[in-house]
Amino acid sequence: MLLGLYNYWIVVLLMMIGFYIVIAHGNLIKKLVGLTIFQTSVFIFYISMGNVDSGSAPILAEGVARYSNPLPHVLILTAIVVGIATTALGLALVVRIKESYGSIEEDEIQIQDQLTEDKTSC
Amino acid sequence: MSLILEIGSGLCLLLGSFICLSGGVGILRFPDFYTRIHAVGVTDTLGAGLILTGLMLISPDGLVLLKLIMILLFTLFINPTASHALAKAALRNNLKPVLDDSSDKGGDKPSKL
Amino acid sequence: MLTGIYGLLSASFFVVLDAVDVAFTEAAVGAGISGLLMLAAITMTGRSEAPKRHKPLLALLVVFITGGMLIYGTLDMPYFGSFDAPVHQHVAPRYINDSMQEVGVPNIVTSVLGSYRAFDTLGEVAVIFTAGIGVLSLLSLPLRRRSSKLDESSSENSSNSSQKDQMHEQHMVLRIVSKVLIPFILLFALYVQFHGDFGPGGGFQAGVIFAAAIILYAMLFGLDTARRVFNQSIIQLIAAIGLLLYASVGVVSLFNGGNFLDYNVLAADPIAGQHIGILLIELGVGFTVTAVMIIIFFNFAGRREAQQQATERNSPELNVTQANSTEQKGGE
Amino acid sequence: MLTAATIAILVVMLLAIIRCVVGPTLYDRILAFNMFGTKTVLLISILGFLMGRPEFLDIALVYALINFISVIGVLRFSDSVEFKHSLQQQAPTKEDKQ
Repeated sequence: MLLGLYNYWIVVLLMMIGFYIVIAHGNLIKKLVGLTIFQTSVFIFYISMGNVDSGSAPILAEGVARYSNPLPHVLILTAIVVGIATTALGLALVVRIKESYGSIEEDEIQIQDQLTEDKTSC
Repeated sequence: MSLILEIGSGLCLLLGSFICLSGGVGILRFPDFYTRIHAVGVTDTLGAGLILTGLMLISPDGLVLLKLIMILLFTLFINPTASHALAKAALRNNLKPVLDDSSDKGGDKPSKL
Repeated sequence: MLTGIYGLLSASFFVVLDAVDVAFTEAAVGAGISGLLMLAAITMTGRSEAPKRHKPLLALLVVFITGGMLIYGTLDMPYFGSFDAPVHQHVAPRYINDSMQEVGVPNIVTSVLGSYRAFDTLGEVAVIFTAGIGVLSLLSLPLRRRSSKLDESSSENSSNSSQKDQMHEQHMVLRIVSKVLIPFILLFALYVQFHGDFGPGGGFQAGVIFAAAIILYAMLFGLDTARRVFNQSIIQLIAAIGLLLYASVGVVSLFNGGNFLDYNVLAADPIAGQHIGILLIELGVGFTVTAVMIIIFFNFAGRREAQQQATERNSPELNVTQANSTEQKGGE
Repeated sequence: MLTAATIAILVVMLLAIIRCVVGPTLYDRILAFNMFGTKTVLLISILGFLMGRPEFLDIALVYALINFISVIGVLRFSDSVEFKHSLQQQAPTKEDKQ
């Protein structure tokens, strides 16, 4: 009976992959990729919750008795487009960081920040 | 009539699947990029064409048929173009084809990376 | 690189799970634009990653603990595809059973998106618009510097431009096929936009497809040509107009005595009013999404082109700052 | 028959993914990606027939178009200096492996 929960396991697996990439990699673009994967896992979570056995796509048609839940679809539909827009914003930030710091590694940026702080405090 | 159509579509689907499969094996087994592009070319045009034709034969109404024809047309347009562009870009960036020098080594198995 | 495949794969997921509209969006967004943006950013920031300095063990531990707890939590969740899960008990039956009488649109997703949850969608469009403005303010090149750069490059970097022309020449087959294809893509986007009431589709998807066609044009014919065809300030105006159109539909319904975004009062017949309202707001959504996607892509590509020109001009002279950055690049 | 075709296409998609992950050069990856996209188009159209909802064909059509755009995009961006540089770096290691 536990196998009936496999959709959640896939979601958790994907989510953890994304999470791992976010916390373990120093490269900012890699972090954004991780965030995207995390995001998709949430999408799949919603959509799989909205699914109904032997249900059909939520477009009214003759002779179809049972439909999937349309509400998660609506939420995720907008979330995908919003997600790409926000990802683009993040990428734009990364590009600017690269231009001003010359690097997109978290550690190097922190070191540079430390240096400038020391200089100003002296 | 409908029986003939169904048999025809089944045949087309089977043949298309077979060609797709052989292309899939080809993309994995062929030794270098330019031979792989050949495998993909076969799969993408003939296989896809056959499968879509098979679907067309059992399509319920006109709009579906029209959409299938559109998909087929686009695939036939797009895939050769993409392959062409890819091969050209690869050639321009000095990707050398593996020439037939493995034969004098005594028919080695193609190196699979 | 694999993001494209990832997008395709997750879209197939959604198809299997009956979420046609979502698969549609994911197909257009995940496979096309998101991968392109990632690539553009990667080419701008350098491809290689620094070797790891600390062990990933701690991160792995955290991830495993969190994952284990999440899986433990799912044990109480309803089974996959079960009909009596709590999600399906509250508003969904109303949407499924009554939306045909109340809204008169066969595609339930569109009716929920455009009518029942229109306020929510307005917020989403505003977020997209804001993100577009953010990208614009972060990445748009200062105008006068760009113009001077253009003058310099046109006078001095003639070799560069000839090289570019050569590249366009080499892609001749591509260009001609695309010339044939682009009108079809635009037409298909319009079909998606206006067929959204009856099949999968709507403003979000149509906007992304429309933008993808224009991005294809910009990629093949050069950014400057595309900029000349699609004037940037007009595109920014369109982004704002889309959002305004959406909001003003709500205001008009307020004036007509209904609630904000209550379309029943837009026409004498409530169903006709709903149709007009959904059509208008989908149009607004389509405008905004198209314009914002184009803005994002143009800015990324423009920034990238400027960067490339700068490196090409500076690399022989070994300018101090550029040399620094390239050294760091090599060091990574 | 439709099921058989679905399974065949799924297998081919798997093979394409393997090539995409393994692929020694960038172009192999793009090629595998292109093939994967075409197979997805086919898969979705067949699934539409299998489930009796031919509305799915719209999605397949979008895929066919978007796939082209993304392949062209990857090619266009791979023309940049950075990628060529990394390709040249990759090439000797490939030889070593062989």
